[in-house]
Amino acid sequence: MPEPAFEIPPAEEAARAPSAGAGDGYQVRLGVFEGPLDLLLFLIRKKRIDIHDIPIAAITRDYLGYLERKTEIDLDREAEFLFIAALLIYIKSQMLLPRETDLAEGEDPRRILVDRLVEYQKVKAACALLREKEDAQILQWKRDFLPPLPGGGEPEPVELALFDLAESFFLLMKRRAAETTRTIRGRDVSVEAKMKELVGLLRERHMIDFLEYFEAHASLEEALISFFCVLELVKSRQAAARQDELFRTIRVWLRKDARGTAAHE
Amino acid sequence: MSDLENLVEALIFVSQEPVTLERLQAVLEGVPAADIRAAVDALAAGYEEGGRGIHIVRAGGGWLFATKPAHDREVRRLLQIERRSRLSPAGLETLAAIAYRQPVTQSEVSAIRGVDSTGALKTLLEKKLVKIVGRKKAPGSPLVYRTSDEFLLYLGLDSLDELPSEEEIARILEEEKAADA
Amino acid sequence: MSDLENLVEALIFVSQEPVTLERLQAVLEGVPAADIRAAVDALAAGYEEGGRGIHIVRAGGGWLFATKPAHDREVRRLLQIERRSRLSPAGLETLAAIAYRQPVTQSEVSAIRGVDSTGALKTLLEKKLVKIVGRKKAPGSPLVYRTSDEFLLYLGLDSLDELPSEEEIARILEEEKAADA
Repeated sequence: MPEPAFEIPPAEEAARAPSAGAGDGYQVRLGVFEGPLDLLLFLIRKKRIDIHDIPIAAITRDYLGYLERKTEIDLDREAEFLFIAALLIYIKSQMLLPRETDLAEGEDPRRILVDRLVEYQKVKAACALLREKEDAQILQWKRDFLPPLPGGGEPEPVELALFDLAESFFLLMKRRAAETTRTIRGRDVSVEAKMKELVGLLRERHMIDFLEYFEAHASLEEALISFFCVLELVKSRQAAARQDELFRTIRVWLRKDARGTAAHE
Repeated sequence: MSDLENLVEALIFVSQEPVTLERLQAVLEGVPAADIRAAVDALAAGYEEGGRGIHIVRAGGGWLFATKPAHDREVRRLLQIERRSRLSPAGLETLAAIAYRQPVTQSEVSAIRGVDSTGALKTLLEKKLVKIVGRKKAPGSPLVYRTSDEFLLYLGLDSLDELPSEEEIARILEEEKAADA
Repeated sequence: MSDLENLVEALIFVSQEPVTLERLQAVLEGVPAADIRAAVDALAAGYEEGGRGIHIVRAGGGWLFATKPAHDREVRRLLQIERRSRLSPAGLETLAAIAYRQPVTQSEVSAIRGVDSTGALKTLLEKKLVKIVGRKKAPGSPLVYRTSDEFLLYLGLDSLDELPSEEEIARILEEEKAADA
């Protein structure tokens, strides 16, 4: 077995391949690469090669060496890595074909790969810049609710929320159905008891995260009942519910004018 | 502060989305655009100087209020939110490919990245950072994607013109090359 | 403004519920209540004097920002403009049901959505996003609805064929692959 055709510099080593095996030496995790193009760029950079003039035989060897040392990739990703491997081998074979005249630049068999690499390299560089912007924005909090208007009372998201609620519920049910193939034995819960519990919780906590509350239930039946309790409270205008975005959580709180009476219902 | 500044302050404050100059003009019938612009600028400058807790930021073609970055930790503690998660590398890469090549199809994005991008695209759709804008006239009539207004807000861009330019990208690549040498 | 005032300003701004002194104390660990109170008072006084567009009001045992009553008229006008440019989730859902099932009757839409959709349908008619195209040959001869040309315009689509198919939506939303973004 010849020496491996590549070595990973220490800095990259830490960044690129975090899992070091205990006794069996060094394990390369292909998973740290976003894809085959990412791996190729890494190899090209490491060799300090001009991307427009890739020594295709050497890079193909490195690339295949990497694939052989893979420890964990799933089948889908494997196909993507193998596709580029096939492309590399194809280009290599094209380069070896005897030709009568020198190739014009446009006919360089490497062109198809180089164009993709250049494009991908740009996207990756743009990512670095966009990440900086993301990091700056993520620290600044924008308001996602309507502030109180003078004499305007509460903002009226109620009707809106009811539908959002139903939609989220649908999604939840679906998820739940997918998750629970096991049979769940629920204890008997009455609507009245659940209602009392919910109102008590709302009074105590001021506002609850409905999805959290929903998920906390042991059985589907109990969760269902709690959902209908929320619907009932909203419908009877004792509570308000609001979802700011699809798939986001729903906040439920008692309406101010109902805080005194809700408990007695 | 002038009356116009006060008014503009109230309007930018109350809106849930960036308030554009056009919208301010529509509300403040008859006030010249230049005056409105000057009022916003004066207002924004007032918040920027002398250390304040909030400020006016420009994004998505308009203005809106946001807390200053310095207070992130306390704001999260108040709202009881863990550190906000950034996009994954795959998500960001997919978003960048869409931003620079829009309008694009899923398979075009996947081709640029060299990996299937369906999952990442779904997450971006859910986060409303990208949107479906129609179909491409091509075999199979694939769906076509673009970045959304939310995308501009998410990255604090005024418009797509503010995406990092070719020159900036080239500079990053040069720096990388220099670092390797 | 003092650092504490800035911080309090950011916290009151970002909270939907009135922020109580207790809440502020919990967030600002170790800062004496008296200091926090003084900071809020100074902040509130600053907004009250010198005519500003917004101010800090006392409500529900805490503080929150609100626009000043003087600007009520313009604030409402702005919100109306914003509202006009947006569709409620209910409206959107009803519209989706019509778009994918057209031609449909009101009761068919209500059945799909599981809720009475008369109100939402009326709004969509007013916004001219849907239109009545005739009556169904069925008991009671109910009206039949379709989406309008404005609907396509609103979505930026050329034709109904450009709507994502149900299979495509399902594929996007139910992608089982670990969402990698």
